[in-house]
Amino acid sequence: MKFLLVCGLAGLLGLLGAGLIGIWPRPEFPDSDPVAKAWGVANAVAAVVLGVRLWDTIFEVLVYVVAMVGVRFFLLGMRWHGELPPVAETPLLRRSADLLLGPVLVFALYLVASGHIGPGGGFPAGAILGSALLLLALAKGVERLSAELYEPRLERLEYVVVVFLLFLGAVVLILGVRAPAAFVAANLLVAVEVAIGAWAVLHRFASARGEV
Amino acid sequence: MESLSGLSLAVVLAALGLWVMVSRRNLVWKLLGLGVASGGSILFLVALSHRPGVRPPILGLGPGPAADPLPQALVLTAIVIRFATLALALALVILLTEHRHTQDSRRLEEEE
Amino acid sequence: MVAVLLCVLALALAIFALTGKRLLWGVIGVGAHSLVLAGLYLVLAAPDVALTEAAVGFGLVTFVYLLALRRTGKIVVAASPLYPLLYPEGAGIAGLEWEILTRFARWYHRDLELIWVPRAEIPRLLRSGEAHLGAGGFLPVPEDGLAYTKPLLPTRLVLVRLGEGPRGAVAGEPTGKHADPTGKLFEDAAELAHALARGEVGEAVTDLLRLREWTMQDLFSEAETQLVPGEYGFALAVPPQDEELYRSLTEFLAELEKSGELAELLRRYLG
Amino acid sequence: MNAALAGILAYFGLGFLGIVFGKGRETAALAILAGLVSLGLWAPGFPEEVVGGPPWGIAVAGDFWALGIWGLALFLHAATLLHAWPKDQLRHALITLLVGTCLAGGISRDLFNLYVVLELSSLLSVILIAYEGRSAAVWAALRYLFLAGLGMTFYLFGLGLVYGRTGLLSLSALAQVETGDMASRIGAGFLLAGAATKTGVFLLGLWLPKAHGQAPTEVSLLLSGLVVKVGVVAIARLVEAFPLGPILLALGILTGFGGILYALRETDLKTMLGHHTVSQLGYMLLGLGVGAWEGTLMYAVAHGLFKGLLFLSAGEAVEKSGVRSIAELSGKIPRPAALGLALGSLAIVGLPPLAGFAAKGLLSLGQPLWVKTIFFSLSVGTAASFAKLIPLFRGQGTGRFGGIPLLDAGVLGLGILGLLLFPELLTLKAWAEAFSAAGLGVIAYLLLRARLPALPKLTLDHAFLAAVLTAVILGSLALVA
Repeated sequence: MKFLLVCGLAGLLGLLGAGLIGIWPRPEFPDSDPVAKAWGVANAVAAVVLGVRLWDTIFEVLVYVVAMVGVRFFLLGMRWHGELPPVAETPLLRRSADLLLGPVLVFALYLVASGHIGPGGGFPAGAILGSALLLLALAKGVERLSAELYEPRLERLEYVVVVFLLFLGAVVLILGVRAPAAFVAANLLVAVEVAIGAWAVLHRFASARGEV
Repeated sequence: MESLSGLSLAVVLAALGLWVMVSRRNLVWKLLGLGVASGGSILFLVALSHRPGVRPPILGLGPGPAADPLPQALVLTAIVIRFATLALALALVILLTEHRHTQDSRRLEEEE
Repeated sequence: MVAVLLCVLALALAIFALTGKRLLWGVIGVGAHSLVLAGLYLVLAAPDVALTEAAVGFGLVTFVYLLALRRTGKIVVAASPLYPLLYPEGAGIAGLEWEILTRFARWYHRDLELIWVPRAEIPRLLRSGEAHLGAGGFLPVPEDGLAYTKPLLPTRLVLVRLGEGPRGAVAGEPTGKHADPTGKLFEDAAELAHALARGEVGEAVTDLLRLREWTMQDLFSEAETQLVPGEYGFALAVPPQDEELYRSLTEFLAELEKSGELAELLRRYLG
Repeated sequence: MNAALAGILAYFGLGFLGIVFGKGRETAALAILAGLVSLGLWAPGFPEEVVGGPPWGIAVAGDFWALGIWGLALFLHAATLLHAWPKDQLRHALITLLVGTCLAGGISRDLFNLYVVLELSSLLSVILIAYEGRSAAVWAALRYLFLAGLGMTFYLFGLGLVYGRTGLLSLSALAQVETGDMASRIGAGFLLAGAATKTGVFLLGLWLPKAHGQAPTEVSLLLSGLVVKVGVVAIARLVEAFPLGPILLALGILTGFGGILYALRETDLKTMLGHHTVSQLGYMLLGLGVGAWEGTLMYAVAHGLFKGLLFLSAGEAVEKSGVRSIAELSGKIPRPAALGLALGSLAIVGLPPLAGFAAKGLLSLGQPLWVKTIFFSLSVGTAASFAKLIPLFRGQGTGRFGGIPLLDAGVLGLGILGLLLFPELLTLKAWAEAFSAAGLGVIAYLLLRARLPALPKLTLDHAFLAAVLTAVILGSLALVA
């Protein structure tokens, strides 16, 4: 078994290496600036992700949401039973989380708002926001925070956001609307979507254990 | 140079990840191996978008031609998909450990 | 140049993470590896990808792993009680082996669940996969096909003679071999003590710790005792198919012994 | 194009609205309606267009593959909805999303879009397979997820090689440029390996039998009937763009006979049907390998119908009686399910006038003798492995009909339609061949029953290893062929 595995991996390395040597000479890169200009944004990657290939991005968001639906569904009702290990509630941790939350929020909003002119966009913004929520949960205790952020309502909001995004996709792809406002809107929707999803999955994983 | 080293690292990472995926028996280790291997494929695409002397594909960010934005856009999608798959797989692993009390793939295979 | 350095660093981190033994270090190593990759993407003129990789590939992935690790399973220990190695105390459990097991579970990122079963049941539970560890004054029997750790505590077998009658022993333990063919086998030491007290058996084979327990409870104070030749030792039992658990356990015990913590525990529980 | 895109978006939107309002059933019915309207609007097909515009947009086309997938998807979704009507709402919503994904896969002609569609379909399938939470099903789903991850790594490397060399992602553009160099060939091999792993081709995707066998009834129907076909269409698109024909021929023979070998020994009814899906995949790959496009499409649609019927009936029988093994099931099957099993088995063996006969006839029409021989021996093997189901064809008592009659009608109707459209199938020779294959198969089963060799167990590690080795072999073959 080991021998076959070594053979297989050596073959893989050899084949991919041969392929690597074979990719030269490579074709010229098409000029990305006209495309970015045609969509009215400065960041060509954003123009591709949220404009030219929005069709792919819709599927990407669907993959994300569907995975989160699955995580929620499978971990539902799986609570930690038995003695909970005590969590040391240190004032330092709580204070620092409170202090950190503001700047993180501002940074995430900045990424959303500037995603079409610079690096950023909805996905990293949402992920950062979700992680920040978990940080807050670490400091406050998961159960307390999830009582404040009532989950079924959040979950429903997440799906409604997806429906909005699908609608936006129809407007951009079928009606052919090209405007920077569409990019900001898409980034915002994606960020909300990813943040809720990240918070939900982290929270599920955490409360399946009982306490972070 | 940068591009070539990235491409070769990507291939090596794929082999390393697959090695771990096949030879380790614990499911979480297998997931880690898969993560490294698919990270290799992502690095492969990013390295393809690079060429000596390019600038990031953002208007007004330095001189020279822009890097190829298409692979970068594809990779954004691939990264998110990788995370989604991982989260679902870990949820299933947790569910399975709850039922069967083991994460050893061979024992999961045996007890049926 | 920076790119080459980052590549080497990323490769080294990946190798470090994936060849280690502890899952926690693997997860942290892979996280660091993704962070280095994010730096590499920045060098490769892909700031968007770098940001996403750092936020999703490094941040969320590591978080999810760390949270899942705490939940990915528990070790089920099948044991029979023996003071002072492993015994119920109030609603909880205490003892030398319990200390070792809880430390091991923390080290191995698992929760611990203990089920009390008769001694003779333990090998079956281990083989069927219903339990992962056998403990509680477990004397190894090399022929039963389980894997054992190094003995935690050496002991000897003793023959306790109270009067006339057949010789009794515990089924599945090495003491069983010293019961003569007409002897009786019992499920665990408590039953054996009962039978001896009621006179169902005239003599019993047991080990020094159980004899001590009986003496402390003032049972059989008039009995004659006689050491049986041969060296024995209490150990932890692991099913033969679970190589990974066995490796981790022996490695953990070696660490415990090297740091002197094991000696400290032995002193605390056995004086 | 816009009608198709709107139809797909409506499918997804209705699926999520079903989750939000807890009315998955009703929105699924609406989605089928929307799909039908959309199909009616673009029905004869539309030429290739680029969503999002050049240079980097996503190519979609309403060709005959898309037409076949859409028709099959809507029909099977209707049957599923009918059958699973009393099941809970979230399941219906997830099934709606899965069908929507398959619709999108049907029209896609872009390498990366196919990747995303395949990922979405496998995530949804995983959730649906593990839906009931039995540990055997969860383990089957997890195996699928692992192997799908492996396959997608291959796919991305292949995509990188092809894109790095040519700078193209659109399959029809790739078909027009020269792809004979080393990087494109190896890349095409890895693309094929990735798609084949996802689809469940033998030795690459060994997850398939267990996953299809353990899934809930209506989910196995959709997985075997529809999701596998999307993989086949993806492979077909790859074959159109790259010179992969001979490789597919070899892969098809391996898959066809490998699936039959495992099916012969299998004792669990649903898992055996899963092995059979693998062997039927072999037919389709062979068809793609020899370039019989219409025959392959016909076979894909027909297989979707009769395998859907088989899984529905088998699932009904297993649910009703609570046992899974073929030997224990005899005499415990309600009449509608037994009739469905019988009809489906006769169709899969290829007896006229059912859908299987027309599809098999169309596949081997005008092919050289050696291809016909392979098809004939595959038919014999299929008959041999289905011979052990004969005791199950006698039903006991009444049971639920669910979606079974709809699929019964589909299998019969497509068969008759095929015979009417292709009168060349109405020859005595073709009919004699079909019956002799079935007869030979039953005889072979009776002779071989006692002396079947033991086969290696398909554990996860073996599956990984087999997938890596086969991918390397595929890559090398693509390089030298």
